[in-house]
Amino acid sequence: MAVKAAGRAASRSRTHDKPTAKPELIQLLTPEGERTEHPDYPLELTPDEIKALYRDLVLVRRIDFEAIALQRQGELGIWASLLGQEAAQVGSGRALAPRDMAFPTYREHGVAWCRGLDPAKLLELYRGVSHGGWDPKEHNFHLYTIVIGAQTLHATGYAMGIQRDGAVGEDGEAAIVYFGDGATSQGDVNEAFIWASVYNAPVVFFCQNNQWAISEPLERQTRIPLYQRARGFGFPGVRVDGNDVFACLAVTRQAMQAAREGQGPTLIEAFTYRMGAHTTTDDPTRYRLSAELESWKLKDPIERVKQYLIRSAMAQEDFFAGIAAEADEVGTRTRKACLEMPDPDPLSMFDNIYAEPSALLAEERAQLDAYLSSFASEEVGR
Amino acid sequence: MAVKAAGRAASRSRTHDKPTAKPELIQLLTPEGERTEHPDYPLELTPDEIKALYRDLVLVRRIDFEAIALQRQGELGIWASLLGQEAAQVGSGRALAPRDMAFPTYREHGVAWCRGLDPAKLLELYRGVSHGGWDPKEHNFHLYTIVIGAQTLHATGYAMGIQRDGAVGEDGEAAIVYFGDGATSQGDVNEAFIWASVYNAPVVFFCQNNQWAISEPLERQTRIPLYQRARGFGFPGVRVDGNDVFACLAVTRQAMQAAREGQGPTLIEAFTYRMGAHTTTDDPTRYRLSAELESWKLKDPIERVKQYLIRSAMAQEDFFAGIAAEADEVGTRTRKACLEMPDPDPLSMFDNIYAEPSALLAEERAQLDAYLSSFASEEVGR
Amino acid sequence: MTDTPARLTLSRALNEGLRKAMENDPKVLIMGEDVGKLGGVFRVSDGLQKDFGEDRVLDTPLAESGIVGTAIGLALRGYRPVCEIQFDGFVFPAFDQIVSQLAKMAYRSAGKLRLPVVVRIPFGGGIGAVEHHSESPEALFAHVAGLRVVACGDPADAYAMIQQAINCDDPVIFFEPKRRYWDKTDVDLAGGLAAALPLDRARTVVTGTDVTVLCYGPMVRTCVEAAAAAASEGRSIEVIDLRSLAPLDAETIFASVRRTGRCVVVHEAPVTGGLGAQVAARVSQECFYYLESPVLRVGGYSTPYPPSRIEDHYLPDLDRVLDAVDRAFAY
Amino acid sequence: MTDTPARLTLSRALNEGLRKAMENDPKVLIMGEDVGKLGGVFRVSDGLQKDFGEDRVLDTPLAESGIVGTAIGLALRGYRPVCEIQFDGFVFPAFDQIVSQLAKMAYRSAGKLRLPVVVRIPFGGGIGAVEHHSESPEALFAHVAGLRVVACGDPADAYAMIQQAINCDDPVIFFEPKRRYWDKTDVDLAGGLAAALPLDRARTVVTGTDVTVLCYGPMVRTCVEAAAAAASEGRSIEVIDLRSLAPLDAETIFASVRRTGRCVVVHEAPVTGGLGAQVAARVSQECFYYLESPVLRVGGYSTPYPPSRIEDHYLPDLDRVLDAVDRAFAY
Ligand SMILES: Cc1ncc(C[n+]2csc(CCOP(=O)(O)OP(=O)(O)O)c2C)c(N)n1
Ligand SMILES: Cc1ncc(C[n+]2csc(CCOP(=O)(O)OP(=O)(O)O)c2C)c(N)n1
Ligand SMILES: [Mg+2]
Ligand SMILES: [Mg+2]
Repeated sequence: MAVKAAGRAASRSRTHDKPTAKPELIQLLTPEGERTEHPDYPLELTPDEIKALYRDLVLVRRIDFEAIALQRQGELGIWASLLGQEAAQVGSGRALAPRDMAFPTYREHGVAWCRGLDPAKLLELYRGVSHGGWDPKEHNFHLYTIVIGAQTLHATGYAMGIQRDGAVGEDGEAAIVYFGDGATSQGDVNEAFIWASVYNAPVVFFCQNNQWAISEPLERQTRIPLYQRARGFGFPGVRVDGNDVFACLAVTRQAMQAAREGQGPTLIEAFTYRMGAHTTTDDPTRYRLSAELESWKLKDPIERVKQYLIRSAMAQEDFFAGIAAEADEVGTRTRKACLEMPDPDPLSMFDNIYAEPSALLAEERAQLDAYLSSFASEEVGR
Repeated sequence: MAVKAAGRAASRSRTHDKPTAKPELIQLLTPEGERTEHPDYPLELTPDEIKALYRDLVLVRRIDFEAIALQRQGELGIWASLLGQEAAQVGSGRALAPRDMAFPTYREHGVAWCRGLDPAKLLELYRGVSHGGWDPKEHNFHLYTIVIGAQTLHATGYAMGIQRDGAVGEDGEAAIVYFGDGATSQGDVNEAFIWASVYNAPVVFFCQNNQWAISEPLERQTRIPLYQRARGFGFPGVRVDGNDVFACLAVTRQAMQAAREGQGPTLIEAFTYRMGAHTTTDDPTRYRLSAELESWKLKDPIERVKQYLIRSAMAQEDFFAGIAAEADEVGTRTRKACLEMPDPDPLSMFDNIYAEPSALLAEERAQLDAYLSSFASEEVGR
Repeated sequence: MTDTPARLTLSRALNEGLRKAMENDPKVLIMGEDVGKLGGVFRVSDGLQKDFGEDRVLDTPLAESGIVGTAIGLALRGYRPVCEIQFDGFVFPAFDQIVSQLAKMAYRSAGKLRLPVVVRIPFGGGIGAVEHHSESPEALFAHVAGLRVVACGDPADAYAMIQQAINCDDPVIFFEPKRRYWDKTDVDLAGGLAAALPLDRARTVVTGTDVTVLCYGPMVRTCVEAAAAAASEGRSIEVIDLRSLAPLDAETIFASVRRTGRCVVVHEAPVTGGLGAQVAARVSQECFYYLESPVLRVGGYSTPYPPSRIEDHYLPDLDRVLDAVDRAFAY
Repeated sequence: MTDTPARLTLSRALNEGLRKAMENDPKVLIMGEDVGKLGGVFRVSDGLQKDFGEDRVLDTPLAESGIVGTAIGLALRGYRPVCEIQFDGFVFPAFDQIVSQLAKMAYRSAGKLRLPVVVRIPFGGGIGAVEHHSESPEALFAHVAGLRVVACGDPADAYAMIQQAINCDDPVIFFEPKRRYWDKTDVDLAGGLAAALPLDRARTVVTGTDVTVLCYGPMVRTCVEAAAAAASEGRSIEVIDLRSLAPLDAETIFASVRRTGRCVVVHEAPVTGGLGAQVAARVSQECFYYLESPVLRVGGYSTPYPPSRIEDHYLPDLDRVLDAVDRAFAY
């Protein structure tokens, strides 16, 4: 029984590109700050709109910078920096309509900013005074999700709710969910792809491929470019320059509109880089070379916008100085808010677990209360 | 900020074929019994080899038939029939080398037969006298796995073991794992695709798409043909006529050889049909039309081989009569073995949970022992 | 659709309860594997897709984490999903979504979010099934703060409890005694929920004076029969159906044990680390001065669920309950 | 590679134990997220990939079910994988593979298959972490037949126990007290395992006469300190490190309680449905006539793990242990 595997071997080697290869990387603004066009992604922005984007980028980096400092000074337990991912987050965040719903991981500080969340709110979780800190309904920005990938199913279910509410159409609603390159390996994320495609749910999967999952490079999660994962589930996948705020805006906007109009899900891979440590407790020197970091510095998401504004004479020094000053203000305000955050009342530990009161929790609460006051009285006693 | 979603909408609609569409369905023997050729899958079989395949097909159907009867008569608690999937199982099963390892679901009776397992062994689980019943190492046929999809990770891990044993190469080893169309929605199965592709593990994913997951049609699991799922993970996927034993043999053989030689995983979608109920407790009339069943009857996996044998004058009546007689023997033997199966000793409940003895289990075992004998003595007492 | 049969099976009672809930609130959805045309493998959702449509009764892809995870998302959008897990042994792929998301979202959001999701799980053995179809994992959920865990024991309770669970703003893990699906009792389909016992209260199903037997789900009938048998021997057993496994109705439990002075806890799940451990630990502490004998636990052995041909020796039955009662009196 | 430091941190002791096991048996593998170059977020596998190569120390894709599921497959092929779950709260995606596959394979195969897989889980709170990084899920595993569940309390035990767990032919869920990773004790790297206490035995760390305090993992140090404080007040506490949570070393536990007549169980996990429930239920039954007060349980409250700024009020500390001891004497 003879078998010829040769031809097969050939076809096999054809089956995939390297995950770090850059096919069809959609870009509208080069690292050097030159505006380019893409036939599928026309984008017209007024100077004010571009300046507004620049402002967003600078401010969220400044907030992130402040948070890192606060952690170093012991005011935060930990912080997950978005350094390097500002364009991906601001570009996608500004593509959302107020009625759309966003589901973040723990790193979407830039998206939070675009949704109008007070930066101080983000610090609560990292300071350890709350597990969430904001009302998701207020800004249609869900709570940070720490368990990798879990939120992709929540977003998909939410999108199925949009369908059931009949809110799909010309001015319909859509959900967007953020996750990382590492998250694409979780069963939940792939199940979300299945649900979203089978129900054609209005959800956009926004994957920030920052090349690393803590210490693991992209190759540990996939052997082909991540945006191609969508092919296996029958919906469009696209790779965008994640350090290009224009491209991220245009691509996300189109995917969101398609979702709102009932064309179903899209996977967007924002090709970017985690410029900092995974979190403030991580030490990247153990696993990656500074050369890589240097090469990405040349692709900085903010610098290219600044160059574009200057070249096109849309902005002068005073503008940049103004933004820098505002950034400092925001940083100071955020710091102040952080330092003023009171620790929670220990007894609040028992609140909000159930909608209806629980006898057991009331009993335990009373126990802790009595226990705490016993010390108080001791103090008094002395 | 204008957006043009039109062009996108177009590209979007191009993104997928219907899951039931039959693109690239590899076939080497038509339902009418005509031999066809496929450039990528040359297959030369001697008359004896073809007769042997026919014998396998008839015998496994007969064993399945007997098991259904045994269940009806209360000798088995339940049975999962392979009716209609004989070619997929015999074709793939005969493509395996003794050194390869197979990981089945609960329906792979035909594969079990090809691996040399005594059919009676399969009944133990369904009769409720054991959870497994055979030694997986004896025939390199793992135990049936009932939790949907779980075994795909086991097979992938096993294949990673093959790599670590240096057993990849010209005469290397590979693993094959069976699962259904419904299983493709489980996170575990997709994680197995990720592990297998990232480590380029020697494992073949053999999906029997029998069109149904109990009462759910394929459309509830995917909107594109299942074999295309592999694209999203960067390894080859192929759809084969699951009712064509020649094609299943050729395609599986090639995928296994590719895996053994270090070319990594392949997803095979065997396009077939579950002719019977999901299990003996299921009532398909509640959810599917008999018309569908009738149309598939015309594609019967056994009849086409018979026609081919007759046309090509490779076999005459006496041969078919002989096989039929042998089938009855096997059926009778299997029934006999089933009826003779003793119930397990109640105390065996405590065996084989841990490699080392456990004081707690010894205590509980003694309790049950004493409890049971207390009745015995009562009996005596009377 | 309201021909009101006097006697209903537990399966049908749940079906009627679901129907009522769906009629009362358009936000109520049913989702799971084979819950549509098939009506679920136990027919609990029989006919509901036909009457309420595919948008409200969803045959989902085959993945439990996906079912619960998307149900959470639907709840965040204002829906009240009722998820069916086909068999007890298949809830584990959804364990992460249940434990880390469903149970914790209200707390995480400091009460700004509520997830009124019900996860229905047919549980327990005694039906001659293959592996993974006879598990009793309730203790695993009762240990997780943020979840309500309940088990119904008869059709009348099932009809009211499933509606109460759906109306509850907290996530509820709803256990259904598989082998009792075809048991029948009278169910008052007309009467509303106002009269029904609250979801978090235990029910004394047999009043007695000598010993308190605590049970739930499939064991309720077993214990009631044991009480009848004991009565004929002049021993008075009080049988309490816990119904709510988390939180426990401590008040009802303690009051009974303080009266009887003896306590036996019965469930199918392995005694080791089972719900009975929590009940016994609390009763032993809270009723210390009243107990004339230690709290005894009757349940499955510390083994995986055995092959069905010997499951009758694994499962607590009338005799083993009475045996435990006898031992309680031997102290 | 054998400069033998007299004093090692618990993290380093585990690292040395893993190294020894890998040197002794080429079939031993380490797999998990960031276990390679990074050496794990707690550095437990520091340097092992460098010395044993990527084939034996695998940085896996980011999915816990995949990690345990493929470990099972590797074990079926004859390997002895040690899986690292990065944090306690992230073991749940792997729960199905652990409960329905890892725990049941030996039983399913009637002993023809054994899965010598170790699942390492850093557990517990007290490190000021965010949600899901301070969980104590041990009771969920102790309820599952087929698993061995152990917790190490100090470096010396950690060094021996991790090797014993790897040598054990049964699956072992190995809990490591996160906040004690940097505690140091002397560890005898030269001495083999022959002298070591068996994996399934408890250890009496402080002998006493008045009350038995049972604990494990991070609470061992807390209870030892409590015993010292109590001693200064003339109260003699016996502290037992359970070490093996399933199976329990009943013999050692009962012997102590029968001597002291009082028992307190301490763990970080919520008291409701926690391991203490199982311990208390058994002790209450087996030591009924010896107990002068009910078995008291000290542990987390029946809430999700709170924000870290108030975790000190949630976690049992020296005072709460002593408070419980006082209550035990108040009966
Ligand atoms: C289920 C689960 N497993 C492990 C972790 C620990 N963990 C936190 S972040 C992280 C890496 C995530 O990488 P990626 O998805 O690429 O997101 P990034 O941090 O790079 O933005 C891991 C393993 C977790 N939070 N959840
Ligand atoms: C995790 C899990 N969920 C649910 C089930 C119940 N169940 C048994 S078979 C089945 C359908 C499987 O369909 P498919 O994968 O197509 O295989 P087939 O039975 O058609 O061969 C379901 C839902 C299960 N066994 N495991
Ligand atoms: Mg990343
Ligand atoms: Mg199928």
